[in-house]
Amino acid sequence: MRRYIVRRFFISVVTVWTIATVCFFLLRLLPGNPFLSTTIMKQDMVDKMMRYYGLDKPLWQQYITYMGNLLRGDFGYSLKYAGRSVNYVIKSTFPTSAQLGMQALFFGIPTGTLLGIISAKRRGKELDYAFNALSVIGISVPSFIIAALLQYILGLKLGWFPVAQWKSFSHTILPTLTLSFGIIASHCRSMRTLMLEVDQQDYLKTARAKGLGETRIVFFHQIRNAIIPMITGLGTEIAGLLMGSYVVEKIFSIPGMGSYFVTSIQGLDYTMVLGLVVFQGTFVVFANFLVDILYVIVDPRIRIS
Amino acid sequence: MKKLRNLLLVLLVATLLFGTISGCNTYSGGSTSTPDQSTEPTSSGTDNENDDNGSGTEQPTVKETTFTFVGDQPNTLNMILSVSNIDSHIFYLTSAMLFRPYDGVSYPEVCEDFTVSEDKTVYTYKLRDAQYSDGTPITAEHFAYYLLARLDPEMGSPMAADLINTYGFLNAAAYNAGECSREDVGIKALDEKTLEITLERPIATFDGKLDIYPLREEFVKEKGEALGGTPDDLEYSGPYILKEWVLDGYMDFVKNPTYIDADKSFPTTNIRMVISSDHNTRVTMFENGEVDCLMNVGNDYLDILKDYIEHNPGGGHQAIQFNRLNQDPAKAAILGNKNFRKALSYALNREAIVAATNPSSAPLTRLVSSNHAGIREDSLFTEDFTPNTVPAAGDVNKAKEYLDAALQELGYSSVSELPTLEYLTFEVPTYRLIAETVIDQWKQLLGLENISILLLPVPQAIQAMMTYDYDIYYTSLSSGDDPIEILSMWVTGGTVNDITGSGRNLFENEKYDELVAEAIVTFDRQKRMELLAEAEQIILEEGPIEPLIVDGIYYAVAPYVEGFVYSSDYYQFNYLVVNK
Amino acid sequence: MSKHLLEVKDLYVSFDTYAGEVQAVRGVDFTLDGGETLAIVGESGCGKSVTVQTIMKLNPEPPSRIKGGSILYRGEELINKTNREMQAYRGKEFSMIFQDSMTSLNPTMRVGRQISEAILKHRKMDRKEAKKLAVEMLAKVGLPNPDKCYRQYPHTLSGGMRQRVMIAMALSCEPAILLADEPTTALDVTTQAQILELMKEIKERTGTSIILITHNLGVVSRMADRIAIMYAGKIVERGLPDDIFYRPKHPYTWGLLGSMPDMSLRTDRKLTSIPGTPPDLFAPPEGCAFASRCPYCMHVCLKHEPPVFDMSEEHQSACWLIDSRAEMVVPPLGEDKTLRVKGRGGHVV
Amino acid sequence: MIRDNDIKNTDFKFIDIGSMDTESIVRPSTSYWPDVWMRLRRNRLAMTCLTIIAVLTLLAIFAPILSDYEYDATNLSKANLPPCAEHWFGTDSVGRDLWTRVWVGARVSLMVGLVGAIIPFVIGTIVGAIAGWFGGWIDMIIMRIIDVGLCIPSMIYVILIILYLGGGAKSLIVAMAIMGWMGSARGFRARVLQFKNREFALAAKTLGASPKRIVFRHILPNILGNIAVGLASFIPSVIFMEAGLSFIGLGIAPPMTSLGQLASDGAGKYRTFFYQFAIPSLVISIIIFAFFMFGNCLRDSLDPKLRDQMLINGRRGRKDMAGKKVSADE
Repeated sequence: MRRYIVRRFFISVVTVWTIATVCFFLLRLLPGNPFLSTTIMKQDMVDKMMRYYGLDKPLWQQYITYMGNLLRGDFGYSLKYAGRSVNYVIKSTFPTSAQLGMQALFFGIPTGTLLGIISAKRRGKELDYAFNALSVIGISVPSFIIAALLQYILGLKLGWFPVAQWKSFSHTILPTLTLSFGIIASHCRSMRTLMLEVDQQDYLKTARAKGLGETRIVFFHQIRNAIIPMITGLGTEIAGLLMGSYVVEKIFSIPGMGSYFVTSIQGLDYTMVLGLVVFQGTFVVFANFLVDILYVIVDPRIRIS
Repeated sequence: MKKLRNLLLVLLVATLLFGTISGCNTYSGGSTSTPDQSTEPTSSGTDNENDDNGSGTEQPTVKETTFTFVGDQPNTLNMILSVSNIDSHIFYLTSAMLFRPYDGVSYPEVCEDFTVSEDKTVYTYKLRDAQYSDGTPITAEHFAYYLLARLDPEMGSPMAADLINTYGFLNAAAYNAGECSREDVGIKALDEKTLEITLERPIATFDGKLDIYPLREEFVKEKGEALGGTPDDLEYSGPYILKEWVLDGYMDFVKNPTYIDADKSFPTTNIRMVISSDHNTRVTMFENGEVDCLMNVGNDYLDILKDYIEHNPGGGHQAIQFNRLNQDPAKAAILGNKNFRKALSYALNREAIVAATNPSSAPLTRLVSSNHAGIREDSLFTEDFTPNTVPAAGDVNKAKEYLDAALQELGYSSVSELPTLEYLTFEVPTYRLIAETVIDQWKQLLGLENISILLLPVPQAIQAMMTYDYDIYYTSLSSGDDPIEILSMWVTGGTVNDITGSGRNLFENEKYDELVAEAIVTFDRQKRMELLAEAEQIILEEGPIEPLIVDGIYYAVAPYVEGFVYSSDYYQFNYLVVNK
Repeated sequence: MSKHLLEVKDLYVSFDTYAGEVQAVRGVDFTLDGGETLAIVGESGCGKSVTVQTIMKLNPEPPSRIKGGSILYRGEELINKTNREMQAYRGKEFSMIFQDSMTSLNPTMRVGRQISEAILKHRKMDRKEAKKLAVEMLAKVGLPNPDKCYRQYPHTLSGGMRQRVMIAMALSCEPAILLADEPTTALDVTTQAQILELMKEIKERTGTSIILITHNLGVVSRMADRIAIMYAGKIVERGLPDDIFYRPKHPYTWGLLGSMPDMSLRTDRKLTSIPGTPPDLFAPPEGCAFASRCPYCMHVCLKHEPPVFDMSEEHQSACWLIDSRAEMVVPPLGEDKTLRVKGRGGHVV
Repeated sequence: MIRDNDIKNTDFKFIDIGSMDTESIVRPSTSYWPDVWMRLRRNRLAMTCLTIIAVLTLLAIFAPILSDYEYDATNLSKANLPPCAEHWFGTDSVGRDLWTRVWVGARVSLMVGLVGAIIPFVIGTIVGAIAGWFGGWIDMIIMRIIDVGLCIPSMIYVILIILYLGGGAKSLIVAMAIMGWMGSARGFRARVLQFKNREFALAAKTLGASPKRIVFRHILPNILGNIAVGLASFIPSVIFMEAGLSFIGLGIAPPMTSLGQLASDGAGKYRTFFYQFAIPSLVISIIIFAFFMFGNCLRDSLDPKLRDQMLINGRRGRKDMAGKKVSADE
């Protein structure tokens, strides 16, 4: 177990380093530079700024200085917004995105799993049809449409929840609903499939032969075995959600990290993009790492080969 | 082994819990200090009002009022590297100024008075006593450093060229090129209270009222790269102190008692700028009364807020630029052909296009836009002089004539023989809509089939433009404060004409250059305007660009707000009162 | 009050599948008394597992359907009991052992806990006592150091050990009847013998009656007090071991006996096999189900189902050969076999 | 009870066993794929989805041709008209007929969806098979490449592609290919691993079959079912991705448009001109819904174990076995 953890840890670190390197050089392939804007269009103005930020040095030298700072955990300063350090941006926007992501996860996953179980148990009856249709709708409607509809109906027309901004818990409800719509849908579908697969296993028949109650059989035997494959996708899903979603943050104007991913790439803000990508990369890689550990804990059959 | 597993389990649960706990107070900072529903008359923000950092004097109990509005988040508050007027909106609130412009007129603030030499090249300013929020007095050295820092080649400020062109301080260009030291530049602090500015040559349009800010060199050195990043990386000498800045969330300002004219102006004690990138969210907040003013109302929502919105015309100019220096000789010939340009321009019904694609803007058929002063201070340049140019509604028959003339000159028998031209523009929704409409109008009216559209993010689009790697480019130029600023862009070697400074000009016309050069040094207003009008007529005829649209902005103000003045450069809340 | 512990009368069970109705059990009758072992023998697919599982109502209701008949346990009718009511019986009155112990144990739950689970449900004990009893049961079934075994996961145990766990689990609540559905088929011969010995020993000790389902006559000869031969959803012959092994009346029984390897036989004798395969119960044939494979098939066998003839109080068989009008047949069981029988004079039940 | 007199003595004559056909198989046995198709045809929900897809595809192909408006013909005098007799879906802010634009957009979305799903799917399948089958360091490297690839924001690829290939549908498809293959490779590898050490694969190996043969002749047919289902669910997710890109502003180059582009343009207008938002959103959601639902039904009819459970929903299953009772089970 320990040897596996150390090996996996090493692989994760290498992966994050590769992500940073690939992204660093990939960005430089994009023509143009972060300083070009409608007000700065003169070449010598741009060259001066390049020199100030050290972008005129040879690429490999920039790479080494960047990697040096990265090891110290310093993501450097944004090129487009002078004075705004990437660390500061992450520190102030990540908690918001994380909270929204967490709320969506804690609401979405249990609900989705529960619906999946119910629709598997009530197989073929109306409830099963209903949840099935709901889960397929949940996946097939793009999130900006769901967001707009929720905002229009629940926010504006009925006025139950504030339409936008991020001021109190009631402000988080509509964005959380939008995000968790997709989560509920996908988890309901996959849980239903898994429950049906486990349904045909023999140990359920043994459990019934022991005279156990139906609820006990479902919870202790069926769900416990069905939930295991669900864990694999959890890592990337959690990591993805915590990084914030551009769509929800734009429509509900939430000061999250999602929008920074898009605007920084469109604006070629090298340090910002790299900082966000490395931060997300680390999160994803270690989320997967934790998920593998969780896998071992939950499923005794998996001995680390 | 079992112990290890339990440890891991605990670790995992901890990270999950930590995620939620650390997350759940992200907005607590926000909600405590802001009145949720600002329907309450006074700001009941729990933060105690008078804990201004460092001010010794006991603040007189003034009526607590809060002004909440939706504005654009500044790119940076680093005065040296700041580029766009979005940032100057904030500097206007946080920093004192030599001359503070309000509603189109510059009033002296830190400057008591100033004298000008006969040859109008030396300007000497006397300063009043003013101080930063931490008590240190503002000296002439600070104002001098503000200008010198922006010219300093090491500080990487992109605005150096702009300063040199507009004001032409003595040896400024040389200093910026690193050929001389700071002392030689015509910006000196003779003593604590006097500032002397020397120009290389007299400039007619410079009235001496510099709207510059004080900047302390040791503060800049101390902050280094972090300058202007967060509220505590900023000097406060202006009417307000930036108390809190949540990225993409809001900016809270509180009145600065140590400001020089604190008692005379800026009556509102608290200002909250809400940042929201989605127009629909902004409008809904305005309707719910959560905000008192929207600095920019989206085109789709104009009729929803029709009884609150007002229009401000002074935005940037959008024009179609033809690349005469195209690598492909055939295309260069076409794009350089005057009749072809005129055909394309006359075919467009600017009024209809603006009404459909961007109602907050206005049709533009000339280079000088409507809000520039004309012969007299109060008359408009556009009213004094009307060049003969394309009618706003377009003229299809003339367009066809021009086209036939162009085809004839270029030796093509029909439109379909023309090579495919690429229309390059920014990846902005309104620009995309305009591009699609313009292309289709040319197709319908002129039969011009083969034009393709290339949408690129801003940096890539400008990079392509700067390397002359385009055919038709939908450009956006700043409209400046004076006709001379716009026309001097197109002088041979001008900032836009010869974009890379490599000597390749899109538009070379000696007559035009002479007229503009002469206008710059002509102090007689009437004469200067006539020269400029003549120059504008020339470029409208021969120029490589066809003006299309002048950007405008609709802003919305709640009825209970008085003394609101809109400015595209500054948040002029000097006499703004919120009596809700 | 019927004197039998368990009485199954005229049981009909069928499955609704996409292709139509499969009549798995077509009228089965048998009885079971206290402390007695009844062996049900038959090829796979003859409905023996379905019968036994129907006693405990383990077949999920929608596909399977009890069309008729009655199951009396201590005189009490079980047919129309609901699932919830049956839960009280399962594990307590009857318990079951399955064939493949690998898939019949919950892979993510410790073995001991799966046993104490049943104990907690049926017997008024707290957790600690249940654990103690579970460990005791593991010891009783002969598992080495039961304490350690209590905390093991199923996949860490061998086939034989897992089967012992199943038995421990089944007997933990001292059920009246143990239903063993081919308990030893998946095991190798040596483990098989140990398990059978264990079951026999437990039967003597606790007096539990056992219904043993198998397709292996060798297992039956050692364990069974009474034997029932099933074919295509019906019992074609039943009786005491001596009746079946020495005086079989049904050609199918002859076939089964013929195909059983026997140490005592000379090696040159060829084993007889029964040609063909059991009929698909999707469309059961009209007459005798075995007719298509029976070497002594007569016209009547194709048209009418053979009634049950009583050879003796315990020994019955359903085959037209026993009818007086049929020709007398010598069972093909080889000269040296002492099973020479002359069938004659049975009367129609 | 059988009365004695029914049976005549002659009935007791032996019949020669040879003449009997003992081996007749009674149940209608069908080979795998026709069986799947037979069940799918009976599943009414699957058929409705197929018809929806067919109708939408036909509309996407023929509606713009039959319509008397060009998709990019602006008519500034008739801007923002609500759906009326002349313009069935109304007009957009510059007077273009939305009926034509929606169906031209559907054409693009479907094309990008179909082609943009098949290419990465095929690449993913091959790479997944290689990674799954050979395992060891090949597998490790491929998986790490995918880990890295998925972490790089897809926007960078898209901008790069738009720059070097222009903004047309072609570059969108290439973008989808780059972003898509990694996901399907990972999924497919898991499938291959699942089947790799199953008995029949080992048996084939013992008979000396080459790895390629085992993967493509033994494992692939088994996984073909999952592949079909995976593809049916991958197409809508590609349409999804294209809508997302349009929302960020990296959608298809103008003047062409796609459903995603129309919907995201409309998103800003849902308060003023709701129809400009509602109609494209509805159409794109229906297309994605139809594909996903079809994927579901396909998965049901492929899984043999599910075949018998199809009728779990009620006693009268046998009589009306044709689709009515069959639910869209997993």
